Amino acid sequence: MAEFLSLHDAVARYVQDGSTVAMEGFTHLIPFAAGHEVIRQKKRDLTLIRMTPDLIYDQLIGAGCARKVIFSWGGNPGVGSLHRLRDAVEKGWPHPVEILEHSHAAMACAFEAGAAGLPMAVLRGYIGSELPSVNEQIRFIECPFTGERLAAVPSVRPDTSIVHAQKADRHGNVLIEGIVGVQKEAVLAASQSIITVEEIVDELDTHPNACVLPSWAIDAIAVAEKGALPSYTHGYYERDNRFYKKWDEIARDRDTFTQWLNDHVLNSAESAGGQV
Amino acid sequence: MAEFLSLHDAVARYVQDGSTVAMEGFTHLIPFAAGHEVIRQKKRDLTLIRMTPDLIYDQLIGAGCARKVIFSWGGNPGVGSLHRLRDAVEKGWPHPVEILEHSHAAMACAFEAGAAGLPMAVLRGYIGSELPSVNEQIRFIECPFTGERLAAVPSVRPDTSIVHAQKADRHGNVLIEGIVGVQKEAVLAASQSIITVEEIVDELDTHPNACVLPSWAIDAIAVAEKGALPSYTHGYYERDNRFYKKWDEIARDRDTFTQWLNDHVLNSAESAGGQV
Amino acid sequence: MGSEYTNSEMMTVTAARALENGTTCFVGIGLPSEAANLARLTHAPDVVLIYESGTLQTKPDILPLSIGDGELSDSALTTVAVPEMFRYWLQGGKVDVGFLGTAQIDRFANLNTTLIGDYREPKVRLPGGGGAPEIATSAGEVFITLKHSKRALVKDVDFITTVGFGRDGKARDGVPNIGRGPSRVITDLCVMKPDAETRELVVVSLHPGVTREDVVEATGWEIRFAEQLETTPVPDENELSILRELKARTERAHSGQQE
Amino acid sequence: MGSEYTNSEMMTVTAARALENGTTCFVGIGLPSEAANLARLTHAPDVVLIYESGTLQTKPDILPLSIGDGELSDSALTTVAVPEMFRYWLQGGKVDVGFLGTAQIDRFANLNTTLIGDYREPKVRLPGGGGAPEIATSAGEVFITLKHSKRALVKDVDFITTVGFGRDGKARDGVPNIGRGPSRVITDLCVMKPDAETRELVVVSLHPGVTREDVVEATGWEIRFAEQLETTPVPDENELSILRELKARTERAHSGQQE
Repeated sequence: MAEFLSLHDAVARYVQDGSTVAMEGFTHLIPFAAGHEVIRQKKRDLTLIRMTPDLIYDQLIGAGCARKVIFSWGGNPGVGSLHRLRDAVEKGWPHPVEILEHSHAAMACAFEAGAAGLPMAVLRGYIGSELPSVNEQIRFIECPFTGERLAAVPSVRPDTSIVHAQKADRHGNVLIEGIVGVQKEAVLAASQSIITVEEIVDELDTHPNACVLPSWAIDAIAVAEKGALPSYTHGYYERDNRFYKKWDEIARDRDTFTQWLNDHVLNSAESAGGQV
Repeated sequence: MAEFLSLHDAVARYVQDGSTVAMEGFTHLIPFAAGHEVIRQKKRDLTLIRMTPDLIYDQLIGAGCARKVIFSWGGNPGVGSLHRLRDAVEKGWPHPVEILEHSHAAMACAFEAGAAGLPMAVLRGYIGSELPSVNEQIRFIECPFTGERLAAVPSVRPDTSIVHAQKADRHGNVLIEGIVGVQKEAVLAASQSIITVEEIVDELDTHPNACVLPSWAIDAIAVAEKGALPSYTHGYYERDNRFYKKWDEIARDRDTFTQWLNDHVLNSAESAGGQV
Repeated sequence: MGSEYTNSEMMTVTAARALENGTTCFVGIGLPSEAANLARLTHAPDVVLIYESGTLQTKPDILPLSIGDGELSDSALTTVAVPEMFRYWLQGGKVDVGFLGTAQIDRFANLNTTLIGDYREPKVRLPGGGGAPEIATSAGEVFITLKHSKRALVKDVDFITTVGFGRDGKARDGVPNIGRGPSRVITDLCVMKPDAETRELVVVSLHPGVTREDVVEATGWEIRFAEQLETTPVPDENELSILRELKARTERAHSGQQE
Repeated sequence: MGSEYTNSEMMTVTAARALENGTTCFVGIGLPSEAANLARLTHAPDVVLIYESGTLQTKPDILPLSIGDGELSDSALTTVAVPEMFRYWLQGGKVDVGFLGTAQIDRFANLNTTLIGDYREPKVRLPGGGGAPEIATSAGEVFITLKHSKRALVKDVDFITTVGFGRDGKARDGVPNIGRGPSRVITDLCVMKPDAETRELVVVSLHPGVTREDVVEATGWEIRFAEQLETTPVPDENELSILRELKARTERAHSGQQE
């Protein structure tokens, strides 16, 4: 049964040092407010899972929260590199970060398999790619019916998944709409989950096959208005593409980044909105 | 690209003697009108796949269209047996029918795997069940990461899938709503597909994550008003539970059944509605 | 005290009471569905009912005839595709209780819904497995409800469609990622639970007015009785009236002409 | 004749023209997205564009900055979950053409978007695979577009993120259920196609004003030219004006303050 908590309390309770955490949202609905709260609470040694690390993990990595990142595409979409990720991987700043990389197809299937309670995902993947030579978690099995060689990857089963959504009703049922990514899978695959929402409403008022996560499949719900900025929330506000471009400058330099982090996250009270 | 055809022409073109055909619809949206057209066209030696054979396959089997039935629950829901299925399996009338049976979980996963282009589905299934002793298509594989023993079944890849849906737009995009069952999977898993719809509209006028099958993933669309009766179409008409109960009497006896088939299917012109 | 009631009503009310408020229950059609909805309409308003047709957290006003009646979808929180239902919600470990009916059950709570007789030469062909084989292994625990008869409660089922504890009571031992299995069987005569050691079903409670002999007579193996044999509490007025209204509503709806 | 145009515009228009009307195209972000949308707005109104964010048959009015901009979902026929996108639509064989960009490509059309240098000691860390590794094998065929430079077109990529024809040109031979692979590479200088035998990329068409020497100079291996070397047709007025409007609309939208 979902409990309504403040974002502070939700993160304090469900994100521990050393945890494996997936903050998902495929470009859309990225839980920035929650990520910033994780930074403020100075969580350490996290294994961070996300298909597209995006700015949210760049910030967490730069802030020193991450020990390992599992991902499939680590860039600033349409802009360029994630400089904090690169600085950590290439130069070990603020400390070395281990990476484990997949393709999108494999990670999507691994989330699906995690939600499905399976230990592994099977896909027709990685044919001819050299990714299996640098990721020992990519293996191959043989189809017992056709003999075809298929890829297998371990399912994603985070300790905690954090996603952002449009709204929850008063019972704690949550609606996700638009680009739904792997958010449902992330929540169902995790041992614990936090969902931040734009608002709490009396009725979700939606259609028969909407992507609704029932209250009993969620641990905590926290209201975080504009909690996905600079990404966006379908039906609420648009993506701040300008900030994504601006991030390139901010993140390129350690000092500029540190200053930004101090000003906009660390010395900023928990805010309803994702501070950008 | 979907082509708009009459139901007669769609069945004539896409259902051949000896084909493997899946007519899906999980209680809801069962394509009875299409099934009756298959009977009228006297298709023979079909391998019929369906999770719940329901009355539609009872009728096809009784009419002599089937050579083999692959299913996971073969009853008249809430009423009792499928007498025509039993008569064929137990007494070989009108001719012997081979059966291959699964659990729902395995068949649902097999449809999913078929849609996903995979040769097999993997699930945590059949533990302790004796179904694997009578279905050699149920095998077991070992997870390369955990060593866990998991069930594997071949994916479902029908020659032709037939489903019923609420509506199509003029481009041939189709909306399915309510209990969506494995219809999307059935269509995507098949080499060819026919979708019958209640109506053709200018705009599907639906929500961002609706279950819409794009025109380019469908071969033929045929209008069949009330084409799911005696099952139902969410938003259009309800399930005729009385007919489901009445079917028990009709199907129990070969002569009564034959008479019904003559009156309501064989000697009935192709009709917009599913004749019941 | 207590009003008059039938054996069937006793069974349904007892089965309903087994379901705790807040439980997530994967519901089989027929008797389990009747009991689960009675629970929801009485002591367990927050019980979450899931049907294999994909309907999550449904609150039907009338009992569905089929597992996929429109009523289930109309009153559901949301409806998902059937593969998702079996993969994410059942296999994914979100179900506390699987509530099943059966044609045959044996002393180790194995269920047979496939056939009577030999597989290749069946005496009676039954509908088959449906959702049960994986409900029984993926749900946290399993409740079973059926009418008591020597034909239905047999020493060894003709075919294990759905495992209880296997032919020897040990089928779940050491198996990873498997639920506890059948934890109670509710019939119109009594309540049975598996013995903690042998997993053989033992009568733990007799319904009022039922004797040990009645149960022995209606059971296909030498049924044992718990040392602390209890008497099942009788249905109360409220339960009975709600159950009767539910069945009357259902009857009207299913026999009425559909528009 | 024809108006003035830049090398970039030549590349985009040529890439757009490669996409036939009615084709189902899985679109990579950046150059492929620009080309695919230009195709849709000119000769191929019924081209079906799919982005890995789950947006099926989308018709963005402005070019998305990210693979999951709201514009893509707002203008899509429907939006599905990302696992479904990769499983049903890509792996399920519904995609005719995968349209990819890349950081590095080699003579066998293998793509590297992982890193420059050694994997454990990268000189430059690139974003990684994303959707490309499986787009390249599950789509019917693959188009690639990138700017021509010696840094980008190398004899052997540092890392095969995404297979073209492998290190020896034979990676697809005898592999079941695999697409035809890269069938054309469009740069700002020329169009290349794999040799039917060796699978090595060969220049089949030079853009107007580009010489063989220009291409040799900008290519990291001894590039070969087809016997029947063609001159790429120039962009027409309509294509150029639509492309420029598209880019201007996009620029305004992306630099404008979001509400």
